[in-house]
Amino acid sequence: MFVVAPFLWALSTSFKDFQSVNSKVTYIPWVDYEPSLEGWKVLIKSPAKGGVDIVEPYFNSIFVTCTASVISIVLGTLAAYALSRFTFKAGFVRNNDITFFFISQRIMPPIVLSIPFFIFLSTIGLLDSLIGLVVVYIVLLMPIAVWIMVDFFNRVPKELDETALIDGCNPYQAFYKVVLPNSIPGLIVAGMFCIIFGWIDFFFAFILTFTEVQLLPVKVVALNSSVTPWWSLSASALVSVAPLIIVAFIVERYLSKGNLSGALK
Amino acid sequence: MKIIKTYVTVLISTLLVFSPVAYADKWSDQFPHIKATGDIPGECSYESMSKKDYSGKTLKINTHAVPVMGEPTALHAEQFAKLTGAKVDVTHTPAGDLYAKAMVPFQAGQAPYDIVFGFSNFINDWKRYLEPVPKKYTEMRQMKDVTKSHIGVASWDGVMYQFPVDGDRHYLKYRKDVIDNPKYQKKYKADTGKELRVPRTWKEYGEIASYFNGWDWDGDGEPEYGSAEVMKKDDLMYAAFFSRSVAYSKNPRTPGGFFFDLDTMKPLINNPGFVEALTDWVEATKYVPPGGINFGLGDEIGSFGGGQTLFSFSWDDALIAAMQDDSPIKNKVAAAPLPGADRVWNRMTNRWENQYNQAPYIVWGWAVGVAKKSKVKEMAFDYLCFFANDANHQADLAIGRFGVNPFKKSDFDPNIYIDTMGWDPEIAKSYTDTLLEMEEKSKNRVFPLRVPGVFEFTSAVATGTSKALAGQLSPQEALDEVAKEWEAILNRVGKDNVKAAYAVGVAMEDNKL
Amino acid sequence: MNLVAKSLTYKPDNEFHLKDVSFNFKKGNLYTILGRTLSGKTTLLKTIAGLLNPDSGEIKFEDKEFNKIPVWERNVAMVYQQFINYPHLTVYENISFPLKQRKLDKQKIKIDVEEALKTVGLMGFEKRKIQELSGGQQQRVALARSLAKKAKILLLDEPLVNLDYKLREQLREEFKRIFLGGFAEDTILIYSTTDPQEVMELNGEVIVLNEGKVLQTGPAKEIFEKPKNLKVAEISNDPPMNIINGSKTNDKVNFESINIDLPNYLSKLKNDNYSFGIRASEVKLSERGEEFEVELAEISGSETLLHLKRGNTKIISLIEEVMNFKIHEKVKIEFNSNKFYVFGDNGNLISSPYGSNNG
Amino acid sequence: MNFKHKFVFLFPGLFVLIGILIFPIIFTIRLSFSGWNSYTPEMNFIGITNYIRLFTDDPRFWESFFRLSFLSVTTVILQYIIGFSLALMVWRDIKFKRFFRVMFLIPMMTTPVIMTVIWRTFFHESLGPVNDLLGTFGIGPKWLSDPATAKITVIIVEVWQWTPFMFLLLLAGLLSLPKEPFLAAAIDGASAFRKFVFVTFPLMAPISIGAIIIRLIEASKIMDTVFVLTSGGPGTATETSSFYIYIKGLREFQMGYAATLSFTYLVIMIISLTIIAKVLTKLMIKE
Repeated sequence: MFVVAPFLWALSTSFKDFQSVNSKVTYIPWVDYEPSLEGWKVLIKSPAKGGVDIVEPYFNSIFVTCTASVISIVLGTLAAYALSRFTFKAGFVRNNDITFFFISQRIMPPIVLSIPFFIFLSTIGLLDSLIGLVVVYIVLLMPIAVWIMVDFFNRVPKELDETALIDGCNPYQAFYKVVLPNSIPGLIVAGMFCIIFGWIDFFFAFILTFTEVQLLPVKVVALNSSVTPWWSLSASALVSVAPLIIVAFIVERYLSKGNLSGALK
Repeated sequence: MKIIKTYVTVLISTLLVFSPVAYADKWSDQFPHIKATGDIPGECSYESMSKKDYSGKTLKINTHAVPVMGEPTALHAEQFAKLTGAKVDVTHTPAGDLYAKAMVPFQAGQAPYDIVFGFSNFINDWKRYLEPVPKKYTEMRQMKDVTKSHIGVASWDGVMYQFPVDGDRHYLKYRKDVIDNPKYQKKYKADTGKELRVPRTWKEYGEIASYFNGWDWDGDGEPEYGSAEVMKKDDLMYAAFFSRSVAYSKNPRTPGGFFFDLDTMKPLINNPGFVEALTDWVEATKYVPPGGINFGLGDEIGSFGGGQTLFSFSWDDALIAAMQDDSPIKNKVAAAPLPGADRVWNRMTNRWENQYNQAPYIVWGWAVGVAKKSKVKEMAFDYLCFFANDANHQADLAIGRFGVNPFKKSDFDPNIYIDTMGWDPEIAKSYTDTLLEMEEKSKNRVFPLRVPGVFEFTSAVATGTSKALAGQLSPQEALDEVAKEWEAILNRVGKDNVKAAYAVGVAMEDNKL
Repeated sequence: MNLVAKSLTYKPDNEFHLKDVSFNFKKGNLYTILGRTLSGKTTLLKTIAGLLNPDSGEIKFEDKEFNKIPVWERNVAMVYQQFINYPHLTVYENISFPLKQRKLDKQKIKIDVEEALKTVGLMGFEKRKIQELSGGQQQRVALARSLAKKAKILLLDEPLVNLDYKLREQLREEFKRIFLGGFAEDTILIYSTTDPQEVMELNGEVIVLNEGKVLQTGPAKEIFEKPKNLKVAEISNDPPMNIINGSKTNDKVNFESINIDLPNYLSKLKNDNYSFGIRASEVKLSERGEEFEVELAEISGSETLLHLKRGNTKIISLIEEVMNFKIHEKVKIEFNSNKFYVFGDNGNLISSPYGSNNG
Repeated sequence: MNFKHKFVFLFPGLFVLIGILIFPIIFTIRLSFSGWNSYTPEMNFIGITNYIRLFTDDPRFWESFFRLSFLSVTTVILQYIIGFSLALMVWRDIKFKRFFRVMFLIPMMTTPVIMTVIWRTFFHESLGPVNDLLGTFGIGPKWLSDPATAKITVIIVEVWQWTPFMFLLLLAGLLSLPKEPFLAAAIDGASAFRKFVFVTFPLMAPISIGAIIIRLIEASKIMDTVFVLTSGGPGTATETSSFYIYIKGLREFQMGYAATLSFTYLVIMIISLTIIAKVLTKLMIKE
């Protein structure tokens, strides 16, 4: 109940109007209040008619999230593989320190990175562009990918890669012919985390875009004006979570198969 | 000669607006938004704009979220694009982020937006990045109609940086069906020995609100409460506090500063006048709805507009919300000036003066400017001018959710609200009278603080008062802390910087500008 | 055509995993590496495979510097104690993987895979996924993969240790059949194990490894009959050889107030204190024997391992039937005095039932 | 294994990350020595003035830091406990297992800012359903307007939002556990409780530590929740470091000082997380 209660509330609210929200507490449409579709209609109307038009931002969000996730996963997986399998030494720096360096990128409060990122992106001319956001999101997402994949690779016996090497694969072949196919569950979990964290980011999307590119959360949050239209806000919250529920089902499928990380041994 | 001409045009246009016969012309056919009035001739009318050709050019605008300001911005952008061939991109941003959204690129030397919406108290921080409104616009007829207060709010030391498109002020809103109800008047008299009337002082406000707190006085089966106020610790909270403070601290006999003593730049925020106001406010936590101490502006509007409280005071929105067509309390609410006080602090003599005092707080509101680095300044100003042209403005006024409120002298005509919005004449008159009184007549006005580092000052106020409301500190302690923080900010920012800027505001308050 | 190592040393983090290991392996032979867990067996095999680079020393194969050739070009094969296969591939794909890697032609691959499958007895399992197989079958697949490859060096790292007893027996028989049946004329077969019995049965050249050092090399028989020192004696017997601290007096071996008649072959031994070694199987229950106290009795398969104690001396006796004992029960045992090994103070073998070490 | 190829694996990711971040980080450090603010937006050098201010004259930051520590540790512990219980629950074969698994994941997928707006209406003390329903029992907690309960509300929302993260990691961990120890325990006739304490929990320790650390990092950035629910109020009852930095940075535009705060915060966090990781490892892995 605790999990779904807010969603039910949001669903109910999305069919309300000003009076149904503000005069007293109401729950069930028709019984407690007259349902209105206004909240949902707003989502596809143009702003000039009082709508928010989330269609384009929706696709922008999908593009940015997926691109950044894919790049982060590719780079992060490679790095994680290296950190899991090989020994690095440079001065006092060891594998764990490098791993921590990756993860520590998430410690920095985003607020303060906003101005530097802004200047950085404007210098390279990527402000207010999808590519610019992808670049920034890579920083947000790669640490997650590295962290999950290091953990995952640590649980894949290294004898597996060794066998591949002995069987005549060079390290790259061993990686993509043997290690990768056996890491799909890990990749899926890492991918899901990347997608989620990319999808729900508000702050960077907010600071680094202007007119050309708008992402979904920014667009939805922009609904939260002084007179908040709770109904459309609720509707958009529901709409924005929808694609991720599909992701959740994919992940669950892999979980159910039970081969998430126990693929080996 | 010019004045007469202006007057005549205003008169004619006013007549045209309110003539019962719907005025149809080619523009209102094309743009149903203005079907009530049709195009009204002027410098930036539909007709004039249609003669401009901005095709191939792009105008980028950052505005507030839909619908408040955001929707009219987008609507007029669409119209403007149609008329001039320009491409107009509009971005919507929540109120709390408007400042940062423009300020980050400004400080990085960029101007991603040609037009930025914000609040009038951003002016000091923004003005160096904004293009002053060219003479051509400041001297046009449309501008002459703007009230003195709003010209003042949009300008800095006589130079206009923000194009007036909206008017804002704090005033009192009350439930007319209760205050004017003879049954309640009798009951109140019997219970308290006092008259039930529109409160003239904050003490009276508190007494009445407490009396009507926590029981069902409108018969809807739900309890109602005394007052809805912005008490949530965010950027708007301090404005509510200042609205409550002006009565005790803005003494017309002590010119030279309300927030600071302009001569010494000593913060006045912890003088007995402010402390008295904060004491009242802490008392107010007892007659707000449950959770009222965490109400933001949206909650306040929802609460009063939804019929949950007897009183409210802040911007127009709550009243407009209550007067919407689908509102059950339409025509049951009315407006009045902010309450005053029976005594006022004199900071020169360090004494209370036992004399009735009332002061309007011309609180900041929506403001909009054109970026200095914009490459399409002329188009930008034309757009703003078009936004606020008579036809658009009057149509906008009638749509509550737009959040466009009166700021032109011609707006203070009760008939606008009676005819186009179906208000009860008495209520419409209370509304326009209240506004007119504040905007044009009062000589004891307080203007928002507009000095460098204004957000640090107001944020300190919010933090301090919020601690008092939460009971963490006593009002005196809280304000002493704020005063101390203000001193620290003054030192960081530089007393002289602040003083120079504050002098501009003080000059307006002292009716010198 | 030899695999020659000189002074291989591997010491990550300054901890010796291999210390000064040298050998000379000839093709067509079977070498077993005997050592306890963590004695460096796996490290040695991985060094040969090229998975580890020795810190010093060199290793040559067919007169080529093996050190400089990366793993994937060395043409070795390895079977791990864990059943390492490619879980995402079928049995057939697994076995053909190294062959495809070598870009052999399809027909040839098919023949080789089938041959290997036949050798390990997994015909008909081609399409199965690895997870669907039992542990023993998985290890057969791994073995088949190494065989099919026809590598010049085949490394088997305790291939049977993770199987249960019965399967181990069964697979060991098959190994013997495969390896000793003239399979590998061109191959150097290196087999590591902790199990002395396996060493015996495979009957190859043995290298006894302890803490990264080679203790003894030689044919299996020699290791058992003449263990160079106490450590080898311990490692090369399961259960480990009983070591008794005692003394030799004129015609007796004395310990714990027990006196046993001196066997003939020890007659030349000086009177002194020695460590006497005797295999658990040479300690028998006997009414005529000496009294010991039972500390623990383990039943393993059809045998009983009896842990006994008398004074400071602990003895393990291997009884070839299942018997029940109570703890602290007194039993009588007899030592087969003709099977005493004698070790000196320094732990080196002085005399064995199969002839003395120095003569 | 050690090949020169290892760099080919590591470097693309490492260099991309460093490449993107090097400028912002250096810029931030430099900024922390400047007086960049709304009226002097320039990179002047004012030495360690900002640091002096932080360490001698800013109790609010330190208060917010301790408040943050309290909030993040509490929420993470709760998330861990709840996440673990839920994971255990759907680890076994129960009805609608798959449905529950997906459902428990959903909260994480909502944008915190948006969801918190909805939570705010949810906890609205006169117009929200919570107090309306609780009202039937005659209670009406001051969810957002009392310093103590406001903290609880923030914790509730944070727990709701992020427990799925723990849940997923722990469930994935559980599903990958080897079966043998459980069989052994079953043969020994261990009770469910003993099985958990002596088998499940120790096996899950490494993944638990990872999950807790990463959640602590994320929880420390707790901001949207506070921002929307209470704006740090009532008073400063729910003001956390990152929200305070946000106020100083993007509200008051004291960018120089905000950079000082962030940099200090970063250093403190790195040190304390390292210590926490060490302590947790000691506590949970006894080998």
